Amino acid sequence: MITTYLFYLLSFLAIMFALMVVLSKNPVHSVLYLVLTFFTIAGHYVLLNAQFLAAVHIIVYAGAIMVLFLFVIMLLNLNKETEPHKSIWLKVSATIASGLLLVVLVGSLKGAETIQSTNVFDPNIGLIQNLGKTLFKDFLLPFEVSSILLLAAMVGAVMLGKKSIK
Amino acid sequence: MKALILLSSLGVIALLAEIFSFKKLLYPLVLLGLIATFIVNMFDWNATYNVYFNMMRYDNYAVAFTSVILVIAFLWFLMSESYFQEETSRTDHFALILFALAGTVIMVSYTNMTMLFLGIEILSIPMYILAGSKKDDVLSNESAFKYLIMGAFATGFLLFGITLIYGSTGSFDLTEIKDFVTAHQGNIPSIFYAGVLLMLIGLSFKVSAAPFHFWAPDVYQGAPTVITAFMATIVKTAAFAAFLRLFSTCFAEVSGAWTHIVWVMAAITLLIGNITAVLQTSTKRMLAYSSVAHAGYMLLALLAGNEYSNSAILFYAAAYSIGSIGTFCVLNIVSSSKGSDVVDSFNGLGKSNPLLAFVMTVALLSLAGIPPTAGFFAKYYIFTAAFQAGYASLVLIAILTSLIGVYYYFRIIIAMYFKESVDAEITVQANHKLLLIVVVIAIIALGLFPDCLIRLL
Amino acid sequence: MSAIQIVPIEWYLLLSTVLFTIGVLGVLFRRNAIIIFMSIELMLNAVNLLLVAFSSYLSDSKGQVFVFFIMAVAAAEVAVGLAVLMMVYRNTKSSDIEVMTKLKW
Amino acid sequence: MIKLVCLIPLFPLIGFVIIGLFGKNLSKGLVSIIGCGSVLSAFAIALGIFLELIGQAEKSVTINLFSWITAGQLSIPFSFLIDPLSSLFLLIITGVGFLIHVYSSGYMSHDEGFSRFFAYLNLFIFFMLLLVLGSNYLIMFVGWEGVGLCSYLLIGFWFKNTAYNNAAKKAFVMNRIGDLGFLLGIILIFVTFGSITYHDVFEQAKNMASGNPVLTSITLLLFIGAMGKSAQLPLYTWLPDAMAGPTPVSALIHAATMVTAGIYMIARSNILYTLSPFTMEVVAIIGVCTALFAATIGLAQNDIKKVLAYSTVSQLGYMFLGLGIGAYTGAVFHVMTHAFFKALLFLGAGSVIHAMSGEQDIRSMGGLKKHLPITHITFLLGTLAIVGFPGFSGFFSKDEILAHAWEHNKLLWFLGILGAAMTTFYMFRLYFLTFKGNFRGTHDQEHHLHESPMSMTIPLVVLAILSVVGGLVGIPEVLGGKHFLEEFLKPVFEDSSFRLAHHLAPETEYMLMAVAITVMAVSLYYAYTVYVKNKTLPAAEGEELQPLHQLVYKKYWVDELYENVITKPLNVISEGLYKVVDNQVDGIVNGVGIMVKRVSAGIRLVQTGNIGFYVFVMVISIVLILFTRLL
Amino acid sequence: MITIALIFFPLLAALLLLLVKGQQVKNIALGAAIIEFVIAIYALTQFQHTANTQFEVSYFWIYSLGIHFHVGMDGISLLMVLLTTFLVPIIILTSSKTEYKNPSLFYSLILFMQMALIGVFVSLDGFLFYVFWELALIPIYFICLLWGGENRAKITFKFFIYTLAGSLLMLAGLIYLYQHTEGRHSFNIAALYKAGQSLDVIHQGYVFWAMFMAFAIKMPVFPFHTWQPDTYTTAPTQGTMLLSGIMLKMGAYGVIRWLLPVAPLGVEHWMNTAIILSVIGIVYASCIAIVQKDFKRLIAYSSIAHVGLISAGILALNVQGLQGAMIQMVSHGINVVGLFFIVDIIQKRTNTREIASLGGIRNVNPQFAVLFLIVLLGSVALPLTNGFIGEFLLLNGVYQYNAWVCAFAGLSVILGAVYMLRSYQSIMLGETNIITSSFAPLAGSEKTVLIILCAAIIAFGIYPKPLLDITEPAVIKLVEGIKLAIGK
Repeated sequence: MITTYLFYLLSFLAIMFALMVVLSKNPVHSVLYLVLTFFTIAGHYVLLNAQFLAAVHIIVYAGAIMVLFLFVIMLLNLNKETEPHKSIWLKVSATIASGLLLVVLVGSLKGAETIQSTNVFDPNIGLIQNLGKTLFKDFLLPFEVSSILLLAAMVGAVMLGKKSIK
Repeated sequence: MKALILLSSLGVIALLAEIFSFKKLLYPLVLLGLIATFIVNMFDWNATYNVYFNMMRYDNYAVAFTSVILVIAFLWFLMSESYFQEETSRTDHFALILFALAGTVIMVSYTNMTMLFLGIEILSIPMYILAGSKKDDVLSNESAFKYLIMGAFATGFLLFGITLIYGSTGSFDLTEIKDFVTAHQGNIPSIFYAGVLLMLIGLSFKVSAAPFHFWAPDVYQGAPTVITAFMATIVKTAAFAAFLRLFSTCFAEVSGAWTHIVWVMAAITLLIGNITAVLQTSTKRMLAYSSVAHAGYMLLALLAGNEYSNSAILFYAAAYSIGSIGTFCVLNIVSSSKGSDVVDSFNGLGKSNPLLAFVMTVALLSLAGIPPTAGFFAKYYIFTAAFQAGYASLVLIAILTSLIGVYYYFRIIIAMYFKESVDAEITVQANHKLLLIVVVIAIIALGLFPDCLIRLL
Repeated sequence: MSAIQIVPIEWYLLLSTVLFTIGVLGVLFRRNAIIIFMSIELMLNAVNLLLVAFSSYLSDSKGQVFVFFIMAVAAAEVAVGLAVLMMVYRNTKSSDIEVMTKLKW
Repeated sequence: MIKLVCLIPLFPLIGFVIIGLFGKNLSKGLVSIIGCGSVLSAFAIALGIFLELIGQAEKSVTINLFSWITAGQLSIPFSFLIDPLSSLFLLIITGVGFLIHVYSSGYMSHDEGFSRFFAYLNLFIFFMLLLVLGSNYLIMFVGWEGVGLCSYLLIGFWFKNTAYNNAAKKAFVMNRIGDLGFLLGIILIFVTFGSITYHDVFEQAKNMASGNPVLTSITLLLFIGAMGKSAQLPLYTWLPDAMAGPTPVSALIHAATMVTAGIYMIARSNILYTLSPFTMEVVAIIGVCTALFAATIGLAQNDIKKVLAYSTVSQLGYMFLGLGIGAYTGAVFHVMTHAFFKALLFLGAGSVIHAMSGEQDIRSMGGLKKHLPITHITFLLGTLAIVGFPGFSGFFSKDEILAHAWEHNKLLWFLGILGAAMTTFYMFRLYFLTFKGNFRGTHDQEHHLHESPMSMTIPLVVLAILSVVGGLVGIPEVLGGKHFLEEFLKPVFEDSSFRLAHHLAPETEYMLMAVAITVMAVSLYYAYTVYVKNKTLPAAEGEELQPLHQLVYKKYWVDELYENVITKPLNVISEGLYKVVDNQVDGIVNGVGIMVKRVSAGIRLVQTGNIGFYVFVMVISIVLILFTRLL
Repeated sequence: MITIALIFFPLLAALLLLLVKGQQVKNIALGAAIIEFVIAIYALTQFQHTANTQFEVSYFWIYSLGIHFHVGMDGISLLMVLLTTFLVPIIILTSSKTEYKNPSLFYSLILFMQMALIGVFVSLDGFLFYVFWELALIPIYFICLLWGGENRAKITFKFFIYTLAGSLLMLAGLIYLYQHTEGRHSFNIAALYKAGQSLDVIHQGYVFWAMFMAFAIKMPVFPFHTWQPDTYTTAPTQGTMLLSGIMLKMGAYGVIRWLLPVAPLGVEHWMNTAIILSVIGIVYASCIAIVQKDFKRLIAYSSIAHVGLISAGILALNVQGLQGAMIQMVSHGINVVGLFFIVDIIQKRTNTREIASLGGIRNVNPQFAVLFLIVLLGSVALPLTNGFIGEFLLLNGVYQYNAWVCAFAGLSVILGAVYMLRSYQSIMLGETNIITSSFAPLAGSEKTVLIILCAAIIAFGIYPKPLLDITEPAVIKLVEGIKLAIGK
């Protein structure tokens, strides 16, 4: 029972914060709202027995990525005043567009109940042990490959970041 | 697999070169590495095997596409030596390109959504960076930026699609998904279809099919010419290989859900790509639009979904890429010597440098699809495939639009041979000469003996 | 005791769809590149959430593993993205996407 | 002898080739020897063949040279046909042709184009012989167009003069109009009979019902050809203009031979015509109309050659009248006599012009009789012959035609007589004004007057004799003669003749002759009173004429009519097609290109460069794509 | 084997020519062309006068698509090959007095073109045919673009696009047929015939139009002719000769070989439209020719008129018409080359093609006048010239289709005389003027060319049988085949 209410609460908060991310005038606020959104999502993870993932989520997103964002915003010294805004018409049309998107997505997603899970429910799949097994057995290759990805990203970020000598 | 390992280690070596300072050797080293990779890759021919729990399958499809990509990459390196001269970050450039190549290898051989996703990203992220590698050039920045934002945005949809498919089938593995589809014919959950469509959207962004092509012209124009060439040839080839691999294997049986959409997309792509290219003044941008158009032709093969499709895409990609490499090489030489890439900068090239003009002509004829060039047979083959599958009307559109294509390609030819210009000779380096001659020979040879390529698949 | 046993999967679908759409809205709505990035992150997280939901609904850990990769990619993209953004800012002194319209037609 | 027939056209051809290639280097004497010699030798052979033909029973011999055109069942041999008709024409052509060659060697002696002239003449003879010798319609057509070419070349002989060139062009084009009809006729013949060889065609035609529409259309088409070539209404206007050529040409081509090709053709295909009465009527009516029409014009002309030209047209009209009423022999007979006296008249005129150093207007002549005695005598004889003075050749031939006309239709006969009266008038008008009275030309012209050289007078004499005695070959039975010509030509016309038998009571014939003679005498006397007694002169240029006279003098403004009804509109239409239609058609083509550019100019604006917009469009299209799932 | 030689010898020569520099180029090119002609003559001597395809060679080319390198010659092909090989040396010879910049390229393009043309005429595989068909377009395009007159870029490009559009339609048609070949798909001509004839009227109609458009544009038939006058006018003389003398025949040949047997029902169903168009074209073009001021342009239009008659004769579907078309293609090739050469001669000496501004040339150069006259007579189809044979047979053929159409078409006989004589008169006759008074005599090579052409004109006019015999069996077989397919 509790979980249901928690679900509703978290969902509500998640949507609220997410909207605030989009709507708040001040970039810094947006970042903070995004962090909050992530926390709510982490909460969902916990509800779904994905505790490890929740932890990682907090660490990676709230811990690393968001800090990075915040850092950049500070660096560029963005704030309410410098924040550019679209004309009202564009905003309206944007809202309508995404509204339509929502409608069609929801419309085309109905009927998920037809999915039948084959294997019996196992509460432990979210545990680090299972994940580890899957990750380092079935998904070893992606795991390795993603190292290339990160390496590339790192090299690239550095390359772009450093001032070019003239 | 071997190719993947070799390429990524080559990338790492490139990075080490910075530390152990054998930068000078790097360029030849990479060329040799590519050749080695090519040879090694050839050992996998007909030796179909799966790696790491069906993450990738090295079937002939993978090998063929890998080889094509490697060849093009080799040519590309020949063309863009100067790009790697810049002191500060040449090794980074090498590394990024090589990683990107590794990504393409994954994209042509994946059998798991995870690999597809990673492959796309491994290919894209270096591209985002390289597009902006002219750091002080605002246009270069802009192109990188546009590419990045829109790429990430599209990735979102791709992932959403993957998720939905996972949700409905409980697997990321193509074969399992395929089995699921065959098993549940009739009562496939609707979210599966939604997933298919979302993946379609994500991938058609990558292959720059209208209406998800908007990034292409801007990015192509802004990026350094060599990178544009890379995107236009290798990236496109890989993207199409991935696209086809996915849709011809596990989504073939639900083709009812997506063919009509691809039909429309192909038509729009053909029309927009070709028509918009007509009035472009910047050659680079014109070629960008033309590459959009070519995506349209390849979509035809994808749509056909018959025994021709694989070889059609393979051949078309090869023909188109070789042609583009030639074109971009000449464009690069000309624009760097004239300091502008507008069509008029080709004026009088026929006199001032017959070789360049000749190669350009052949390459353009190939892109325009005039016999006996490779481009002609590629188009012809695609048309046959589509016709076979009963898309006659689409073929008709394709034919008419290719006529428009002729129009804008010939603007350059006319400029080269008809218009007069006063400026002096253009000198061409040896490796460029080599490249150009190879390109011409390849175009003609493929045009005259296409069988050698299409019989692979 | 997992929420998935009580809460039907549709709700999760709906929730993540809404979040995803909000992300899209953000991309459409704002001009500040950074906010746009964040909106994209939001989209990715919506996907993550859905993945996790599915994975525990199907009692299959692959879904959660996939989330790792998404995170990795997201991190990489953000890193690169912000680097690009810095570079752009260096040249244009702005993070407004509408100043970047030199390439057109 | 008959075996040698292919030599007949060969000689002139050789002559043409030699003169044409080396004429520049040869002396005039040699040229004229080759020119005349080739024709003479042709004449010799023709004569031989003629006599042989009279001798032998086999009246029609075909000589095959080689197979010319073959396509499917169509196979056209290049072969010659010798029969009375062709051999007769051979004689006329080579004979008269030879005389005119001789004449020309004198007449043209001062012209720098001497050798060219002879080359053309020989070429003409060649084609003319081909025309009559051919054993099928296509060979005839070859000669037909060939002579057309030669007449083109010879009319425009003095090619520096634009008026002459125009006349030449006019002649060629008008002939072409006829030729098209002829060609279509030939094709129709092939389509109908599966062959175009005379023999096969006639054999099959014999067994066809009279008035068969196919035959009618064939004959009509052929007749169109004849109209063009033989200058019948409405295609006659080229002939008077053709007088632009040197006088011998007018004599040979535009009087004696070429213009009679039409008659030859119809006589040749007589059986076809006999079987299509309708066409016969048409031919007869056209013929008589032409005869009258041309005669009226002739009444008022002042150019000596023009008068003769119109008289030629009207005489040709008589011949067609003859054909139209089935008097094939008569027509051919008249062709022959006409060849003699008309050639004579033209050559005489030529001699006059020669003497008058180029002057052709009879108003500035007169009293030439004492200066040019031979010319005068011969010309007089010619005139008598043409007006049908009893005993002269013209009398018999014309009489025969008129007799048939009477039998066929009284009106036709009356019109014929009327024409004859006019002929008499204008011919004597011409004669009186030229030779009688006293000289009206300038002084130095008078000083320069002289009789022509032997080379010119001898042909005159010969022709004069012929035109006097030429009629003797066809004296009708009623005058106690036996119609040699009819006998001779019987085999050619027998299939027709039993269909239109010709029986006229002797007394009617006498009556007709009497009428003809009286009419002739009356109008002769009238002409005499007008031009000799009262010494009236034709009005000078620009002088006011009474309307009728003016109408005739201006040749009924037919040329102007054609100019305004055909030539100008054609040019206007063509101009329109070129300037308007062609541009429109091209405009459509270019329009496509322009349209593409327009569209391109529009579409490229969609690429605004604004990420926001791009993403927006992408989202919208995603919405649309997903929407298809909801359908 | 000999067919292979015919195709690849010019290519070889063309490539070699690219290496040569300087004065020798012309002579080498000429030599090569003459050798080619000799080969063709040799082929003629080896040729048996039957309907069979001879000198046949067939290799797999693109195995996986059933495309063969399949070439061979029956009478029809052989005649076209003879025409090509006869004209090309002459065309090269005509240029001997003209100095083109970069001659080696110029002549190698001509020879390259010859290769493509011969390929078109001998190929017995649909795909191969198409490839050669397009291949022929490239050299001529560059010849016109590089050495053409004013405003060439626009005009030649229009020509290129226009003809390409047609060809692409043909390609669609070919693919369509290919899809209907039974068993393992193949482009073999026999298979395509079979496939085409298996279709019903409607679909054969589609095929007909897809193919006919290509040929109609190439010939060109009204109203697809608008590229032609400009292109002919602006192209360099040799280019114009190639276009009008040979390339135009590709269209007619295409109709005979690739249209009639492929879609007999379609042809029968649409022949009225097509023939009417052709015939309209005849009169239309003739009328326009009358009012032309530029002599070259006038000839261009006259060429449209002639080709209109040819296509009408072909579509009339009877032996006479087809034979006429064959012979007329040869004669037209000879005559039109002669005429364009005459234009060239005049233009070189007077720097104008304006009919009105010329005149009296005959006074200065009678020899030229005579030769000109003969060529002219050939083109107005005077008997005993080659033009007449063709025109007679063609009219004959059209007449069997419909008398009135034939009569209408026959107007060209009159109009032709009108415009030709008109221009001859005002160019050659009359008094000389400043431009023409110093009209230089003919050079040796010019004389040679004109004399050869005139000889041909008269020879074939007097004795066309050899030519007719070459094609007759094949034509008869073709016609019977079609009649059979139509079911008459």
